[in-house]
Amino acid sequence: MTASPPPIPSGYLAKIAWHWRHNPKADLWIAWFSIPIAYNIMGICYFTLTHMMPPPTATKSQAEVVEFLTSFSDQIRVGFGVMMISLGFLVWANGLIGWLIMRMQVPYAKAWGLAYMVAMCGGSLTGAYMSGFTLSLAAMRPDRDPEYSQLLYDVTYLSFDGTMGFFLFGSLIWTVVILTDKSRIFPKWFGYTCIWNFTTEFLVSTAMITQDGPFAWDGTIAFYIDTVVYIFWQIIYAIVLFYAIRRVDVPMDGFRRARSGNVPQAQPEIGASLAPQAT
Amino acid sequence: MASKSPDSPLEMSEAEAARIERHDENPLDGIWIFIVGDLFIFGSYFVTYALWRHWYSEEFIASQQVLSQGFGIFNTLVLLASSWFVAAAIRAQRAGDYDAAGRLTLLTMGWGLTFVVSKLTEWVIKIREGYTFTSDMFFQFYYFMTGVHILHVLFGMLALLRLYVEVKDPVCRNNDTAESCAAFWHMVDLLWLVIFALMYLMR
Amino acid sequence: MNYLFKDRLALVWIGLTILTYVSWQLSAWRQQEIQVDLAVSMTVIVLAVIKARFVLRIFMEIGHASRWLHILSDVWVVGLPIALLVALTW
Amino acid sequence: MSKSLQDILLGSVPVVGLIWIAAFLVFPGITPMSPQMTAADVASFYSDPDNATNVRYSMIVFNWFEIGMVPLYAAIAVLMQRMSHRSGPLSYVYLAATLSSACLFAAANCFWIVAAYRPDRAPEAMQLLSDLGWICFIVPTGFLIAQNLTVAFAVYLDKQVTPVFPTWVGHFNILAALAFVPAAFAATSLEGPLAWDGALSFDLRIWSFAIYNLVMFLVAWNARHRMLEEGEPA
Repeated sequence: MTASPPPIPSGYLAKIAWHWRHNPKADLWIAWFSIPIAYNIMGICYFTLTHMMPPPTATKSQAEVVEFLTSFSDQIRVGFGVMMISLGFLVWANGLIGWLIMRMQVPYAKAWGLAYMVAMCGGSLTGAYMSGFTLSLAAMRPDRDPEYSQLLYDVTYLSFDGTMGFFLFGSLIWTVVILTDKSRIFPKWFGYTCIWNFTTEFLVSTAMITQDGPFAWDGTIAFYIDTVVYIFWQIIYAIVLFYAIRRVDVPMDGFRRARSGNVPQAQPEIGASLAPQAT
Repeated sequence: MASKSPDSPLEMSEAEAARIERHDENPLDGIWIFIVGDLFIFGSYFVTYALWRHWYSEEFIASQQVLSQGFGIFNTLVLLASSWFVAAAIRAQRAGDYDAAGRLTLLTMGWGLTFVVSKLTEWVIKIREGYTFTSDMFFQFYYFMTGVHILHVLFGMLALLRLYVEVKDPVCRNNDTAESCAAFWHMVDLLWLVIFALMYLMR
Repeated sequence: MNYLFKDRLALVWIGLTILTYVSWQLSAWRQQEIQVDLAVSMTVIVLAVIKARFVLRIFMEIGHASRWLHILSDVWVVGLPIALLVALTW
Repeated sequence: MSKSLQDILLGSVPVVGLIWIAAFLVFPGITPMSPQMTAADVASFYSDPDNATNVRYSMIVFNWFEIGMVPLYAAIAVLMQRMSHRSGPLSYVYLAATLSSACLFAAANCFWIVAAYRPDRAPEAMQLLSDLGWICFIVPTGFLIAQNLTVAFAVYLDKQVTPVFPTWVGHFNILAALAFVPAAFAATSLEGPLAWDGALSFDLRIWSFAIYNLVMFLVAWNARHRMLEEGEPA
């Protein structure tokens, strides 16, 4: 098991194969790669196919809603089909982040991590699944009674905004743990940027009151500024996670110990003391 | 702790060991990135406000008359004073006069509390008069901006509390953390200066 | 409490208060005829930004932060009134 | 602890599975309602007393046992923690992913119950409720796919001398994940194999879910008992 592995080959595919077989953090990297891939697929679907982003105006009359649903029917339904699949991979991102939180030097780190995971997974349930169901249902039968079409239309965009509680708590948990963490898995400044996300989630609430203007669900403040902040934050978060995985001192179980014999900076003797359960 | 092991080559006093265990070298570093970013996010809100104000200027002007400038002036002076006090607290901390620093921080928190109370009173008066979030576009902006700002004030109060704890704790106190906390509070102040101009004074 | 008077802090505070008073008077200047007045608006905004700049430089000591953030804060101070002017005349 | 009590967690799984199958046979879902039915058809389906009764009672049973597969998933998550990346995130991811499928099943259940509760509602409303039920039932496979792929990766990365699950379980999970893909597109068509009563969206999804749970139950049972024999702490 401690046989030293071959050196990293140069070919692109060969490199991936090497990491798959020998990288001690292979499971973490698999989870990390779900972030750029799944978020990009989702973002592209949201912006080009499903018309969730940027959202159409809330002031549409029933006839206009029907017209909207009729003209984009196929796009919406195919887009949400793709979304439904890529959504599952967000769990990986949440699991990875939750797990990294558990590695922090914070009181009750494990509970914080679990809380984060549960909060964020719940968010995808209402925000992405419910809105996907209702809009694709509405687009499936545009000949439905316009009153019900409008109902589904409202449910879609309001439940899409209705995730704010989940993400609010998710980023609040993140803020608190990063700012109290002593191990510096994540840089402190990133903890503050989580406050941006937290605050913008808070501000979406105006979309539930107004139908028109900057605070409606398609408004400058409630949608555009929030989304720009969110996407900016999302990019920072992927980068920060990348470095966090590099930095994190994984507990040395059998798997990682067997593999880290090859990685130059690993220290097997420390690893051994950290893994009493490995046999 | 390696320091507590008897064969450790380093002789460490009890206090030093405690310090290493508890002290986190400036847990608030990097706050500048947050502050500058926040300035720009608020800047985008301000520009949105200006656009809508330009498009619906009659309505905005009419509603603006309803706000009492007295409250605005009072709140501005309170926050300016709080900024002054917390800046003085930092000077005291740098000079090593921790008692004075603690007192000044407490006074700053008093100013902050005054601001919160006065802001809430103003809100209650306006709501009693029938001007709510849904009244018109101006009041949407008014409640939104002041609401976001008061959220920052509350976070700022937490920062001040951290500053106070910092000052009172002889083991962990350090100037960097204190400056970070104070910087957050100054940001709350300077955002209010612009909100005051946009909401109460603009014509 | 003599720390309140160190480093010209009190002076800056008095200056800021005077600026607040001036901008208030400027706004209340023609209280009778309530109408849009771009000149007053911009003056008030510029005064507010000048105050903000004082807070940034003297109270907040943004000069202690890294150079980039320092420059960005100045960009904000100069850019905000310009952006607002553009928005108010769009 | 007595030996029979040790197996209570996993032992509950086949019981719940049988109850699910029984409820499923009672529910007219064994021949799913066609999405092409008009609103009037849907309304008359639910106002038929026989159908309404069947739907009500099977939905009550489903409601009782809708979360009943979770012990199996929890057991698999614990077994995943015995794989060679012991404390890695994959087992947490697996457990989190199971949450969503169960919740959406509950949502579908709720919509059907509401539809059968007052069948004299306006036909358009009946159709809306029925649609919502079906779409919540068929479409949300993303989390199932994530769940399967998580196990697959964990199994592939398990490089112990005697791995917890044999390698074919990894292949099997990938296969199951592929089988769930077409159901995600069930909303795209009202007829054909992709519609929610079609061969790809309905039959393939239901059967692969049933077979998946059966196989994973057997595999988990074996793995656990092998561990108990080897004297690992249970």
